[in-house]
Amino acid sequence: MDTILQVSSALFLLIGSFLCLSGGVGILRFPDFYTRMHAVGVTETLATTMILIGLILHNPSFMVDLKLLIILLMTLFISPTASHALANAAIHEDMAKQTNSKLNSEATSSKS
Amino acid sequence: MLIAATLAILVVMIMATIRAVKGPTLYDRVLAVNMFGTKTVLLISLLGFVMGRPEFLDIAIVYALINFVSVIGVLRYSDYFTLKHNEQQKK
Amino acid sequence: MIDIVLLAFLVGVAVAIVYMKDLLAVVMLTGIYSLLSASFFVAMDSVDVAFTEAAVGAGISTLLMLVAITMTGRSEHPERHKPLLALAVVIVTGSLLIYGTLDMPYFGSAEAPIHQHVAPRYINDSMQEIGVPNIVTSVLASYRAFDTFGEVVVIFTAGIGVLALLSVVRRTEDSSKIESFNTSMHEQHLILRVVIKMLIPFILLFAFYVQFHGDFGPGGGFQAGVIFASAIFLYAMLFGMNTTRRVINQSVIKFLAAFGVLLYGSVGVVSLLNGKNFFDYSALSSDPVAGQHLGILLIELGVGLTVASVMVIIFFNFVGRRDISQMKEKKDI
Amino acid sequence: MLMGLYNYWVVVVLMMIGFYIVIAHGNLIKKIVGLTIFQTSVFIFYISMSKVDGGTAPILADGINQYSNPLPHVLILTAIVVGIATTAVGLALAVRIKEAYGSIEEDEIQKMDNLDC
Repeated sequence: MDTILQVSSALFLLIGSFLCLSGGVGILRFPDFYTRMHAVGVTETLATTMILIGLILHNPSFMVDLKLLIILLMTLFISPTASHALANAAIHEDMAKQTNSKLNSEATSSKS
Repeated sequence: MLIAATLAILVVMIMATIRAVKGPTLYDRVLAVNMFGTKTVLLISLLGFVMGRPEFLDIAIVYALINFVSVIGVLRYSDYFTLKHNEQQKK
Repeated sequence: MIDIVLLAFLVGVAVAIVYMKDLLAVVMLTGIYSLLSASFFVAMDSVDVAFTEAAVGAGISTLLMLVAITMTGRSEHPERHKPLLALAVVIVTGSLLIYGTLDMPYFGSAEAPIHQHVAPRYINDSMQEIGVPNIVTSVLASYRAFDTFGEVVVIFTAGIGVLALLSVVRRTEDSSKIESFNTSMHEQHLILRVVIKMLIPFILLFAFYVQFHGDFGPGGGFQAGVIFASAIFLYAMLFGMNTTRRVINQSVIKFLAAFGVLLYGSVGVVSLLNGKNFFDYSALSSDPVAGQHLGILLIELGVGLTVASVMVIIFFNFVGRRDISQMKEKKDI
Repeated sequence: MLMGLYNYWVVVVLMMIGFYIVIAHGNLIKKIVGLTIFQTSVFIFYISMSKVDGGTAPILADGINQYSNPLPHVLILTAIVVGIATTAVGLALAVRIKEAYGSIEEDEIQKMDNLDC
């Protein structure tokens, strides 16, 4: 039983680390903001969940497991909300820019 | 395995910092800082296990909460810049 | 091992801060810097310090700097003169300091003078004398209570300073305009509203947990006050200042800031009147250890009240100032 | 053993970076950021001194007999909160200077002062 727990914990940690690293490569290499946001989304929910589950399986004490569960719950609430707010703000700014450039080009074309 | 995961998270933190330094837009930076914050939560939980006293996970909970506060704050108060910027462009 | 990597990382971030011209990016990097230093504190076993840095550095200092930047302008002017003289001064001072470190005891050695004098007494005797497992709390609130009293007074004074510098006389027509501006800006964030409404009670509850669990784990009045204040900030950011002013009465907050300091000081005076030394809590009860417990509880409560209300005062004044200047600018345009 | 002093050297380097920002940059907000870096380097110095090899966090528990030194932790814990309060006063001053002079660049402020004389 103990060895099964240890092995599964190690497995979860491994998957989590791999996902983390892939997200890290994503945030560096992807070309624009929205694709980068996608990469970060993967690390923030799935990788965090995997690593925290790995830690929960690793530890026998009840209090520690409870706190880890709270952290897991908080992250699952918070990081999608933060990503949503961020994407919302970015899209608003992009749209404002686009309308502005349209207005500008119309203004210049009417002048000419 | 714990140490390997810690190292992986450190590497990801370095990557996020590079993105925060490079930018180019404000939102890229906020994204990088947000990612850095979640990775810090994981790093602190892992460090507790590596050092053998995992009772101190309260710090990680605080991080998860405070990180959210700062992201919302950046978005709330940077609205000002975008507003001003647009108005200047309209002029 | 991890601390070596973290320290090198810190230096890298600090160098990047020197070269950044965009102040908003500088603030973001300062946030990263403080997250990193908090991880370093965890690696150095100082969980209480990491807790404080987590609550203060990542949240409140970033927010305050952001609000300040929105009022003072975003970009830094390029330096016009060559900073060679500054560089020379810095290098000379730095090499002298490094020369000074050569005499220091090595990192982590148990024979260093710092571990020889009072520290063994705190570690060995605090359980019998104070009866609190967290040595940091017992040193903070009992052995060195006078010192902490000074720090709380400094925080209170800083709150008064910000109040004197930034407080504005508000007119009702102004505030109703700001109100309409704020609500129009944030009506669309439905998801944020729902999630934050769910989170705020949890944050407040967690602040109370930190306040009263400080005897057994990392935590205490300083950290709890800051966490409590950040819940209020979150509310203020989402629902606008006017709604928040209606929820949280300004004069009550000012009263609480003073009351916390007063509570702290009066515990010392009571022990003085009972014939013991200033802040010797064994005078508070017939059983010395029970007296210590009562004293620490009261003092942490005073600290928490003062810190939370001073942080709220600081934040409200900054944001209130910003809203007014923003309104003026809109009028000009 | 060279690595024994590594922490202190990093502290000195960080301190000097903060110092450099304070004396070489003209922008007041940047100066405050420099002061924050300087301050954090002092925190790191104290916390590095408190560490004992093989010790753990100074919260008493059964079966542990080596703790790190709690005294520097207490000093720094309060210093962090005091630090943010004083930083807030500094930022408030910067905001007032901006309102009075229209700029927070040191040389521009000095120019305006000279014009007044």
